[in-house]
Amino acid sequence: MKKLINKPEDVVIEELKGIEYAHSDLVKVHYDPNFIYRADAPIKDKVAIVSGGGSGHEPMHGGFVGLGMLDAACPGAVFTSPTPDQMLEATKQVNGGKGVLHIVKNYTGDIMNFEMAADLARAEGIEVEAVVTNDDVAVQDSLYTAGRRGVGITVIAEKICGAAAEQKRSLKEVADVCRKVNGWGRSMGMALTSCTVPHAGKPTFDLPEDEMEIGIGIHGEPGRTRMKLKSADEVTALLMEPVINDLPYKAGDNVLLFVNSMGGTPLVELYIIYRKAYELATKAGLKVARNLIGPYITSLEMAGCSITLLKLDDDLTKLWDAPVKTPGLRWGV
Amino acid sequence: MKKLINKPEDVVIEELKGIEYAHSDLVKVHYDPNFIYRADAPIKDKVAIVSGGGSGHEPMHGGFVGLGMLDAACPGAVFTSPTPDQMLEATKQVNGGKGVLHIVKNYTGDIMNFEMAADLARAEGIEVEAVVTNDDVAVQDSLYTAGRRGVGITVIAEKICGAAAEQKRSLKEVADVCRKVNGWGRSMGMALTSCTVPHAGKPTFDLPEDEMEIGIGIHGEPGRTRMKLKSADEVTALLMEPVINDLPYKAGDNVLLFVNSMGGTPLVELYIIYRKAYELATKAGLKVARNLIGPYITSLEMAGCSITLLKLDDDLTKLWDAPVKTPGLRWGV
Amino acid sequence: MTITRDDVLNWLNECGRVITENKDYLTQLDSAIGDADHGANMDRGFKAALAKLPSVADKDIGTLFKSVGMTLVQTVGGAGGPLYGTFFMQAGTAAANKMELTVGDWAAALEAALNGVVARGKAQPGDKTMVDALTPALSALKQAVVDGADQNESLRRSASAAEQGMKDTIPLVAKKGRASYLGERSAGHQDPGATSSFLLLKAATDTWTK
Amino acid sequence: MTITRDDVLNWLNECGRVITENKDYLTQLDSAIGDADHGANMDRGFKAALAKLPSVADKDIGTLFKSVGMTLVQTVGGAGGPLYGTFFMQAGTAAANKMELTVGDWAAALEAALNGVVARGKAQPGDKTMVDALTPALSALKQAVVDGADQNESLRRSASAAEQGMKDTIPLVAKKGRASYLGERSAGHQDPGATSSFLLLKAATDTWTK
Ligand SMILES: Nc1ncnc2c1ncn2[C@@H]1O[C@H](COP(=O)(O)OP(=O)(O)O)[C@@H](O)[C@H]1O
Ligand SMILES: Nc1ncnc2c1ncn2[C@@H]1O[C@H](COP(=O)(O)OP(=O)(O)O)[C@@H](O)[C@H]1O
Ligand SMILES: [Mg+2]
Ligand SMILES: [Mg+2]
Ligand SMILES: [Mg+2]
Ligand SMILES: [Mg+2]
Repeated sequence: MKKLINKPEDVVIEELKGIEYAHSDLVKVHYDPNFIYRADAPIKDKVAIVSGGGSGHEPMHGGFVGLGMLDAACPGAVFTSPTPDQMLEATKQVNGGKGVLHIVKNYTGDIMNFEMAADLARAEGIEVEAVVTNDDVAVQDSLYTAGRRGVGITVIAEKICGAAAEQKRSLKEVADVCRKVNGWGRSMGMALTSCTVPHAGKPTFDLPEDEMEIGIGIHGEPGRTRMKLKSADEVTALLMEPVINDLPYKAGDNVLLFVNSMGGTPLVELYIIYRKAYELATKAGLKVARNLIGPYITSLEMAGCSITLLKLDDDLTKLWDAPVKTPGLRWGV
Repeated sequence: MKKLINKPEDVVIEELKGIEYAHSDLVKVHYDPNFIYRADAPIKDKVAIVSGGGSGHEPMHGGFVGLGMLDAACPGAVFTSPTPDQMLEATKQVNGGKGVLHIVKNYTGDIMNFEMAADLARAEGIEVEAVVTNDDVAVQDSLYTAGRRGVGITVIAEKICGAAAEQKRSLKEVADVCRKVNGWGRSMGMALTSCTVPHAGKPTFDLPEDEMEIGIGIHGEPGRTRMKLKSADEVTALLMEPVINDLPYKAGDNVLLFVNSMGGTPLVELYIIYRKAYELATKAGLKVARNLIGPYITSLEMAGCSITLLKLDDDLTKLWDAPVKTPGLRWGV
Repeated sequence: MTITRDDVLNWLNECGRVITENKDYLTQLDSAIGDADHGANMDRGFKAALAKLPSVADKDIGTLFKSVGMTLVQTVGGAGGPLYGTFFMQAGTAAANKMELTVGDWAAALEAALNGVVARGKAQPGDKTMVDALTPALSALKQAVVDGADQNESLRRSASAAEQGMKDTIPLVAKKGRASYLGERSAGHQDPGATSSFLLLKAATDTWTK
Repeated sequence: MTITRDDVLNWLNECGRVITENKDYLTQLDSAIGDADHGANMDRGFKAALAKLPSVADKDIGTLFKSVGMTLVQTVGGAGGPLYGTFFMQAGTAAANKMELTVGDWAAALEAALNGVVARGKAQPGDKTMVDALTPALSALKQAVVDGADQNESLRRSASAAEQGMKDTIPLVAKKGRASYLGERSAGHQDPGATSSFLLLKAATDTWTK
């Protein structure tokens, strides 16, 4: 295992320390239970937004705490959803009296831990709504399974809901925006290499030099299928097709196109992918009105990428454009 | 070779196409010769700043074109400095009548190609100054060698000089700021893995699972020494010590601390490194007043990091804080 | 013959030991069809739970179980945290105020624990989860009590049913938890949570068989 | 016996062929002490230069060389581009208006080319660069002319001096170019630029020896 870490068990705590040193103008770090929160929280009469999940997806979620995005983020151990006490304390810390939205990615662990936290927070008199993201078209959806994973759309939802909250919309309204973004967004990912969970010390899966995994999530879990390596253009088509076809994106729709690195894939390759994705979207009659390109929801050092498409209307476009000032995403301010 | 590319010879051109599609609000792309330039260039009575170098270091330099940073960037083939015609055309395209600053990293190829371009531009009546960055303390400096490489400080210099140019300072003044930044900045890098140049198809060097390279540049070239893998804290000390000691950074100095990923090292590890670097700087009496953390000057997918330290005075601090709006760096606007 | 509070403490300590011993094994199973953290998660949780035990060591068995459950919830995370947390908290409610357990009490506690897991996780037998080890273990235990088997025998039957249930997860296609994302590719691998459940029940049998 | 314009065209085509043939080899040498691009760079440059040649094929040798030099400057990049570009441009100036070259003319052109490379790159013999192949090649050629050797013999001596110069770069510690960053670690490897220089001069000998 080649990583710039000290002991595996210290990864999260040392990362938090680094964030604390680096971004004290934007965020504060609470230890035991661990969470990162806006330096100016709680903000009176603003819906507070709390998210969280396993570590190893940086900059998500800790890097998205700040003006126009999250009020707090709860980091679990690497790839392990955080525990209810983290979300409970974070919720209490940032509640500005207008209720708290929990944005939860659809994983059994995340759902259960956030539910327990929400129950406890409600018991303390805090109004909490939870919205679950589940945009991964690689997963066959069914009433009888865990359903689709929450992946790329989570980043977009956090940005857009953060802007809605800054406008002082109500908890229900912000939650509705979140549900809309999730409903209008779809993603699909692929891996060229596995990643190595620090505690495990070796790659989660072995992938021969000439093969790739299609339909992976963000936890180094293997994908739906393994196949021979293909060109960037072919890979892009493999990801775009199920994404475009899953939702009835109609010719003429404005979309946001998000090309994400799983961590180890450099920007030069993302632009090559973006180029093809843009052309395919355009060919399908979609107008790529906004975009995001970079490592925003990662799986440690995994090489690979994911593509997320979100249909935009005027409201979502304005919320996307609104100012954001976080360690990981920053514009307009 | 596991890369999301099509043909190796199309990497740069397809990347440019992706950038053109993605950032048409900020930049335009000129083909043959290839360069990226500010959508609103030339800007009258502003010194224009042109940089460039081999591709494979993204977001540098193309990602730094825009308000408050570069006016144009010339991408060469992967790890190959661009050709004089690129810099010549870019220089002509962005010249706003107040002269053009070339920021050149100290590599034989870059120097020679930029020199030829500057000569040609001057022959056409454009005032050109060139400043060479050479901040890499890993390289023994000598009158009789190629001297130190230009690495991390180049990113910082481009940001700070861009701000100085926006203030309508003269060519000489902007060039002086660039020389000051270069003179006050030092860097050192290391690699956990090699990278693979697309054309070469295999890793530039082989590095056993338990070894690392210390004192590498940004072109996948081997470093000064190879040694057994060490902990993040030990690696940080190995990088910080020569950086701090090369310049007489004095106790009480304000510094900017830049922890950079070589491409394949994820953010979580950078924060662990930043944590230790911050503590070491603080222990040396330095005040870390500003920072930058992320993949900004990379070597394709190489795992590893570099640390850059820049002494700040009031002027440099204000220039650093000034608005910047580029695909790769954005704040304050 | 009963299960005393000291027996319970011994079991919990044995759980910690067995989990640490099998940490890499559990992670390896979780690498194949999950995210390679089950071993580290469980180990972190049990270490924390055992560290808290001395402060409640003079309390009743229900309190011991609840303390373990609370700590697991706060330190494990992932799916395992709420599920094993609930497991021990529900067992704790069933064993409230008891200073010793008959094998029937233990069956009742295990039933409450399993019901809690199912209520929280909504998994059915056959979904390729810890429920697949716990369900047959509970059935076998109850059947043994009905059959009039002695405590040792009952515990042995329970543990071997858990073992069988664990092994039976191998061919299953996962319907719950992270392995379900793999679809058909989840078949052919043993479920990590069923494995940790078996290890805990086997630890009980090993500790309490006299 | 002289070197005709057609001979020159043949040589330039042979340069392209030899560079393509040795592309991976040059890149491999550049991987060891550089940045793994010398083969691709030279290949891209010569392909472009040869593509332009037809448009000047009826011109004098000086014009041919200058065309190649200009195209190399605009397509190679890196250190190789300006250096080989200068090499051919200076050779072109020396051979201006000539429709054929005596071996003495060729020595003069090579001298002008080498002087151009040194003026641009400031490398001394022993710095582990292309200069280490070019310098002995030129000396040997001039000496052969002084000795009264015939064209074939002169060209052969020149190429084998280049080969020796190339091999002699192996133990050197680089003082110029990218390999210099390696310090002592650059010793033990053959310089890629010296190798490409040898290949070009060998191609001349192979093409022009009748
Ligand atoms: N809904 C569920 N009901 C019961 N058990 C479940 C459920 N989902 C997952 N599990 C169990 O949890 C185990 C995985 O635990 P762990 O690796 O700690 O959590 P995570 O999947 O969040 O990484 C699985 O092997 C499975 O036995
Ligand atoms: N200053 C110099 N003078 C002469 N030749 C040089 C000089 N610097 C480098 N070279 C030659 O250039 C070769 C490398 O060329 P190339 O790989 O194309 O460029 P780069 O080093 O920019 O990647 C070296 O092997 C060396 O022979
Ligand atoms: Mg997990
Ligand atoms: Mg090069
Ligand atoms: Mg797991
Ligand atoms: Mg090279």
